[in-house]
Amino acid sequence: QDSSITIATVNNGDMIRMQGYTDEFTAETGIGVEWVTLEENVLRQRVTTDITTKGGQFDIMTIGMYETPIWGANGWLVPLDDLSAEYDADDILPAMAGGLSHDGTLYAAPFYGESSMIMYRTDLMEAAGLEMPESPTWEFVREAAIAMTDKDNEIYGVCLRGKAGWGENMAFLTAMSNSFGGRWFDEDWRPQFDTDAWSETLNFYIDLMNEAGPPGASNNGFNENLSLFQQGKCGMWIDATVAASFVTNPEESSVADSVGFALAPNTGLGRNANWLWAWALGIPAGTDQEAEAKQFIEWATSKDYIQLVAENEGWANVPPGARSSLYETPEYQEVPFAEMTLQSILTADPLNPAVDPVPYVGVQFAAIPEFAGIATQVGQEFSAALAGQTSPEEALENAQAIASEEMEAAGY
Amino acid sequence: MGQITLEKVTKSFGEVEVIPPLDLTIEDGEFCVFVGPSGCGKSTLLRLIAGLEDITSGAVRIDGQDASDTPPAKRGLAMVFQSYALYPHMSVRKNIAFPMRMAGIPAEEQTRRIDAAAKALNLTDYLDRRPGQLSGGQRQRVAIGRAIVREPAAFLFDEPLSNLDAALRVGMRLEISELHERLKTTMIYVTHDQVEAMTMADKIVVLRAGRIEQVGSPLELYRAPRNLFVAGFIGSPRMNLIEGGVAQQNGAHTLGIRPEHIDVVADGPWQGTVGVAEHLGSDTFLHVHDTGLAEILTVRATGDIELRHGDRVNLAPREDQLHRFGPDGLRIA
Amino acid sequence: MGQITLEKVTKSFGEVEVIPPLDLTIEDGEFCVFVGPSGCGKSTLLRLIAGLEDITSGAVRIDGQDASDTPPAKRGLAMVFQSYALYPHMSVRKNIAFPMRMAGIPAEEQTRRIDAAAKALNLTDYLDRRPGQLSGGQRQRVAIGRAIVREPAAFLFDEPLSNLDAALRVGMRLEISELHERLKTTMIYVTHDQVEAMTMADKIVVLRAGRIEQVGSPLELYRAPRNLFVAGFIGSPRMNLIEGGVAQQNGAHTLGIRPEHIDVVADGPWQGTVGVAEHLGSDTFLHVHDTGLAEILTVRATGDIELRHGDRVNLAPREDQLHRFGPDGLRIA
Amino acid sequence: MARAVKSQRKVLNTGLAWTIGLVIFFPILWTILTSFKTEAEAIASPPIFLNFSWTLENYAVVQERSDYMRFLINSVIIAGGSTVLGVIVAVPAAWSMAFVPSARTKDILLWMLSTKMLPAVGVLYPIYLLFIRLGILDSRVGLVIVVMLINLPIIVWMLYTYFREIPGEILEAARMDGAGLREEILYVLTPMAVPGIASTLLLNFILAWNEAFWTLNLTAAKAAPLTAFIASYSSPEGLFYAKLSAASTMAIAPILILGWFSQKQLVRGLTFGAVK
Amino acid sequence: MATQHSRSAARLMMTPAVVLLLGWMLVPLLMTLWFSFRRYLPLRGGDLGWAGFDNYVRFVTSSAFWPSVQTTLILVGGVLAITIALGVLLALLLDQPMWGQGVVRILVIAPFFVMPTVSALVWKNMFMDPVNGLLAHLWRFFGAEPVAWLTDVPLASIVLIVSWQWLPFATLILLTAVQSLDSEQLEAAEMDGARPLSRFAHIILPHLGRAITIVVLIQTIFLLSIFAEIFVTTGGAFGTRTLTYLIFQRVLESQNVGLGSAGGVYAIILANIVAIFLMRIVGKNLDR
Ligand SMILES: Nc1ncnc2c1ncn2[C@@H]1O[C@H](COP(=O)(O)OP(=O)(O)OP(=O)(O)O)[C@@H](O)[C@H]1O
Ligand SMILES: Nc1ncnc2c1ncn2[C@@H]1O[C@H](COP(=O)(O)OP(=O)(O)OP(=O)(O)O)[C@@H](O)[C@H]1O
Ligand SMILES: [Mg+2]
Ligand SMILES: [Mg+2]
Repeated sequence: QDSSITIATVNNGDMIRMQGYTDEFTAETGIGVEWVTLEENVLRQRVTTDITTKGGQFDIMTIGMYETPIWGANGWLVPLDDLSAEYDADDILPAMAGGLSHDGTLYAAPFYGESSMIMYRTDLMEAAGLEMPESPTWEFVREAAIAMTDKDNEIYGVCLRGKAGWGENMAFLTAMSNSFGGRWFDEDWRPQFDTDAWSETLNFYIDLMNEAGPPGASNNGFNENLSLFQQGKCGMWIDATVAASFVTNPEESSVADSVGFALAPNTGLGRNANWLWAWALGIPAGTDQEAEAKQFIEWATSKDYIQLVAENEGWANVPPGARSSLYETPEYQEVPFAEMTLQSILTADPLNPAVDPVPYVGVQFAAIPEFAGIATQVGQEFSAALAGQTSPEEALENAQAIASEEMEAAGY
Repeated sequence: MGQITLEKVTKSFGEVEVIPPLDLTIEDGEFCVFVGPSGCGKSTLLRLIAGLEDITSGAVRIDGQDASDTPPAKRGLAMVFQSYALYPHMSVRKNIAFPMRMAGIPAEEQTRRIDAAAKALNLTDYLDRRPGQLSGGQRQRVAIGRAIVREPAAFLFDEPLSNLDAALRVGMRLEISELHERLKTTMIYVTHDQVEAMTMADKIVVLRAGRIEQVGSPLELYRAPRNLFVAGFIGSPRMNLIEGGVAQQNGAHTLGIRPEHIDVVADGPWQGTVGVAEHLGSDTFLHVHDTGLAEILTVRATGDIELRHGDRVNLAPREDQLHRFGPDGLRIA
Repeated sequence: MGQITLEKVTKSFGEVEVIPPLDLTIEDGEFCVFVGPSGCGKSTLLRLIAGLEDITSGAVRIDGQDASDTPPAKRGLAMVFQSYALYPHMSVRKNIAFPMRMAGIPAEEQTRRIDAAAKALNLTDYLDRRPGQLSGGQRQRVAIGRAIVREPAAFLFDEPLSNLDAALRVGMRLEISELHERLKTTMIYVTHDQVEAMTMADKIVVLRAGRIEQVGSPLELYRAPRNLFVAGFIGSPRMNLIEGGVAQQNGAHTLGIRPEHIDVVADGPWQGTVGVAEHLGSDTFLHVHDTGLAEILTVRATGDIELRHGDRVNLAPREDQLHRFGPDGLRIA
Repeated sequence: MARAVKSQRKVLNTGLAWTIGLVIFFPILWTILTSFKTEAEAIASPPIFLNFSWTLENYAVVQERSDYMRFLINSVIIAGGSTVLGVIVAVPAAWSMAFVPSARTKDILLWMLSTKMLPAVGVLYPIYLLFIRLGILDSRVGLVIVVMLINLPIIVWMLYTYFREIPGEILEAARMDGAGLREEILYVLTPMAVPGIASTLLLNFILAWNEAFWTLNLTAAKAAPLTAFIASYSSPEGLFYAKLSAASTMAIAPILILGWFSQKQLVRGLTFGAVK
Repeated sequence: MATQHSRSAARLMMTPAVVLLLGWMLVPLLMTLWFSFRRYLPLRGGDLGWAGFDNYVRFVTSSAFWPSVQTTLILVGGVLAITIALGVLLALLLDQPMWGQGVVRILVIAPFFVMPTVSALVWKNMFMDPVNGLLAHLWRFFGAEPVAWLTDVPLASIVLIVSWQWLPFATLILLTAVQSLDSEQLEAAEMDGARPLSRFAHIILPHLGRAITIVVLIQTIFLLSIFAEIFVTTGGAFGTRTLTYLIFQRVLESQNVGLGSAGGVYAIILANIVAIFLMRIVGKNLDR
């Protein structure tokens, strides 16, 4: 092989799967690939350190919707505006392309995209004598959750994220507050945790979890909830659409054949509590392997790659949420969660996430450099409130203080 | 009170019998010294008496009471260890107070006894020092002080002077002897030092491989060693042992004569060449070769004798000081 | 060749002057012993000669050459340490070979010298053992062997026997004396043991607080100590020192008489009560109280004398053995 | 030389010690056991101890996902290299402190130790920038140096306490025997300190092996050791206990085995002069 | 021992170690000091100019600062207390005659070899998980409500995990110290009438003083920089944010290097306060 590129990537299932197909890429192009696989948070720190210091460790970085616009604006990423015709960049779902662009230029190609939705146990729902509407309200969710809960048998009506982190509980809570009419900042960048909308959001969330959530929920993130749901311990779970393929996989899930899907809940204000996220591949500016890196990105996010995975592992396992054409593929339409995934993605709008106007881009985050730091600390406050260590009011007060302090320091 | 009796005491470590059945009585107030070559069981015997080791069979009696199963603390004995075993983190005062503290003796009484002991042992100025800041002799005294305040029935000493230098040893030896004079408490004292044994003991017990070879006063042992082992062991420099013709003429298998009982004379029965002559001023030790009696004959001459390496000498043994031993090594009476 | 001269040598550790200016010559082939109380600077002096410490001022000459700045390895001296300082990870053979290896002596020559030394020191059977597997005396010999093979200009010994037990010490003392007889190499020997000093030395240097109190042959020191310090230091048991009336009658401020020069007689000029009587068999040491002369008068009687604690004795000093000292502590000739 | 212990006492001791030992060891044992289970068995309720179908599949999966050998080799090189280099630098320093002590020796020793108190995260950016400048990011050389520097104070201290137990007379004897400084250290000091040096090597090998901050942050693909390997398992999608266990077992097995085989030396070295 | 020659040789031979460590200390320290006075925000393009003491003021006035100092001290103190208390007991136990002493020692020593990340992962997922964790199973087996360890008692849980890792170290050092106790001293105490508890309090514990100091010193150095255990388990939530972790959040999560550097300087100051305090004791104990 003539050359070799180094790719930093996150350790989730689709990415790991892609590593398995690297040999095909190498065989095709003669370009070797070195993988650096890291857990999401570690990955984010590693690549951020590297890109800000121009360390040049990686030729491709796996980044998300949060980083891409910021980095793109700083000129740290190679613009992906010259991708080949057969790659068909226009096929990328507009919501995804929008979130991964700055000033209309695409800076990272989505490998897969996700929104969030309700996954629920049809059998439990039936037993409770309820029927899940296509687009339920939070009130319904609460009612159903309480009805399904059977703590003696370790069945909890609803599993929600509680673990602190801007990509963990704050992703969920921000999306939820959107549906309650809340937002992170008003047009003057003033934090909004002192508003009624946030107060309602947090109180509703905590009450719901106390009544119908699993124990220790404040430490549950995506993984913990996934495994609870797979073990049949959750009635409903509102989380990333990618989870659908895991909970419906009979090899991993004990409830694979009784899972239903619905849009994330709302309060009738016109916004659903769903987010929008993509894991995308970007090229740091200054790499001396730019051409090779582009080649890889075109391969990994192409229609052909989807085809390749579909052939080998079945349609349910292809990376979802990135391309419109996937949802037009008849075979894929057979997949039970395909339709609901697409709908969820389509209802999220990064530019107008909340009921009221906002000065930032992003559904469950605000694409500004300070956000991750603030949101993680706020997330810790909310997580503590969920654990019962502080009251929701205190938590909101602290959150407001933290956010104001940081925003002021950052010069907004 | 402090009469200690061992009755058919044995001790085995696993398979190895270190002490074969052994009987011994130490009278109240006696100063009894255990001597013997290294590994003969001196320390073991002492520790059996102290209760620091369990006896395998037999009985240890203290003042007639069977103490075989009494724990060490209850036997009313005090021990002074070879390493002194002072508590390094406590001041001298605390060290001495420790046994009384453990016994719950009231504070004033403690102070009284400590002061008395310190005075007796010349330690008054050092009461607030740590053992690490004391010289060897002073540490020794602290260890004794710690033993005294308990007013024990008997003192057990395990080679207490062997860590001291020669000069200090002489001083401490006298101090312990005087202590015994004063307290009249039973003392059992382990040493491998000739001079200590001879000068301090009322009674010496010579041990070999756990067996008692001879028990007696120092002079009994010096004058009439029961066998060759004791003969060789007691007295310094060692007794000269002569085999062969001369011995037979004297009706013995082995003939013993101490260096101090051979005189350098103008004309004597034995002749030889001086090897090394050690002039101490007060005495002269001659190592005489080529006597035809033994490889080297050691002779002690009082005062300073002008003899050098290579000189020929005539020697005369004092006939009344000859020791005769049979082929079995036992003294011929 | 090995004449060693110290010229106005001083040594200070920081502020403390341990050796004030000191002059001393040790002749080639001489056996010179340094004695003195602990901390008087014996070891320091030896280490200055060895080059293990820098002298503060003055000069060390070896065979007339100024060696003050020569590193220890280059001075051509060999040292035997108190702890022997054998290399524990090397066999006896390697230990002995080490200095030759450092000097780059060819292998056959090394072997030859090792074998010779081993033979001389009775070590042939132990050449392949490690020091840890040897007894104290054997280790001592290895240390000497290591020193011999270098064929040094002089040997330096720092209390080489103090770690051995009494019996072994006597043997090793003889061996070192014989070695000196044989090699005729200069030897400087530090000890605090009376007997070693007296028996081994050609010349004794008595030190006190870094100063030389007297230099002379053992018997010179024994017979005519220059001052009270030397008088008290040389001889064992110590010389009795008497002040007051009796001393004045003899024309002295202090009168000295050695224990072995006082006789127990039926009727003598001095009387006293026996305190402790130490019966060694060969000798008896009497510690006599209440003589009105000194607190305790020590008396050595040859042989065994039947005297006990509390007995009254009459004593007679040998008039020709009295030592007279003036008020400044110096001997009155 | 205590009295013969009553065997009843010994039984009690044995029982107690084994119980405690097993409790302490249990998390590791459980991890190893879990690594041979299927995912379903791993989270079975109630938990299964031994009667499960032993499988090596998790190891296969982990190996397929990440090339274990590459990480292992990097770990060995970084831990080994930094330790050996550290000892080479530390021996002369420890010699000086132990045998030519000055008034400041203890201060220097404690100062060295205090350099370990610098919070690593606080200096990540400076060091990262420095590494970029020097071009040693993601290189074994760079990591060997950093890890060596991190452990150097500990190495110096350990060697120092070891050397202090060696009587100075022996080195003086060597000097009298004509050895120069080099020979003194090479032929006398070092061989005598072999047990000490061995345990120093061991302890620092372990510390270096487990060093997770710099080895993770200064490497990418080429020099990444096992700490980076395990970082990719901390939270995959779904809780794959069995695979996590397999990866954990693979990460700790080499050092665990090394540690067990050499625990005697290690224990001797772990005193830091605590025993005088 | 010391001649002029050997003293200069000593100085020379100290040099590499001292220079290396000095460099390792000074270069990052100076850079950190420099950054701490700058508005250094990597995501906003890097160094944005002089900040004066802003970063310092902001770091201490932030509501997270004092709690994090407190958490740090509790964590370090808690782990020290547990490892030393249990370490002493375990050392005494292991010193007793028993069957299979070697194997028990191996079992006890094992956690020391486990990487912090691995041990945190294992504890978190396989033991402390309130649903699938083994401890939850155990609690349920005894009919108790499982504890959500990392939520309900987060700091204690982390102390437990870290103590588990460091107990072997403390035990081993203390064990060698116990073994070095002169048995004659214990026998003397026995003759003096001291019962086992008194012997422990008056003889053994004082003898262990030096070893305990060294355990405290070395462990403190490592404990002050505990990171992986927190990162993996709680991510700093629920009051488990130590000073180190707070700095980590400032530098890597908020990407504010200036602020983080100021925090680093504070951490160095704190570490040095602890160190001076420790070294006072250690220095005294080392001289003994
Ligand atoms: N705890 C033990 N286990 C096994 N053997 C022992 C034990 N203690 C002593 N021995 C053995 O018992 C014998 C007597 O030992 P002891 O210590 O009593 O001798 P000793 O006369 O005091 O010697 P030394 O003069 O060297 O002190 C020796 O052979 C020794 O090896
Ligand atoms: N390195 C040193 N630093 C400071 N003082 C020292 C040093 N070495 C020795 N001394 C001091 O120098 C004096 C002489 O010591 P030296 O060791 O020469 O005595 P010594 O006559 O050999 O004593 P001993 O018979 O106890 O061996 C002592 O007071 C000692 O404390
Ligand atoms: Mg003994
Ligand atoms: Mg000396």
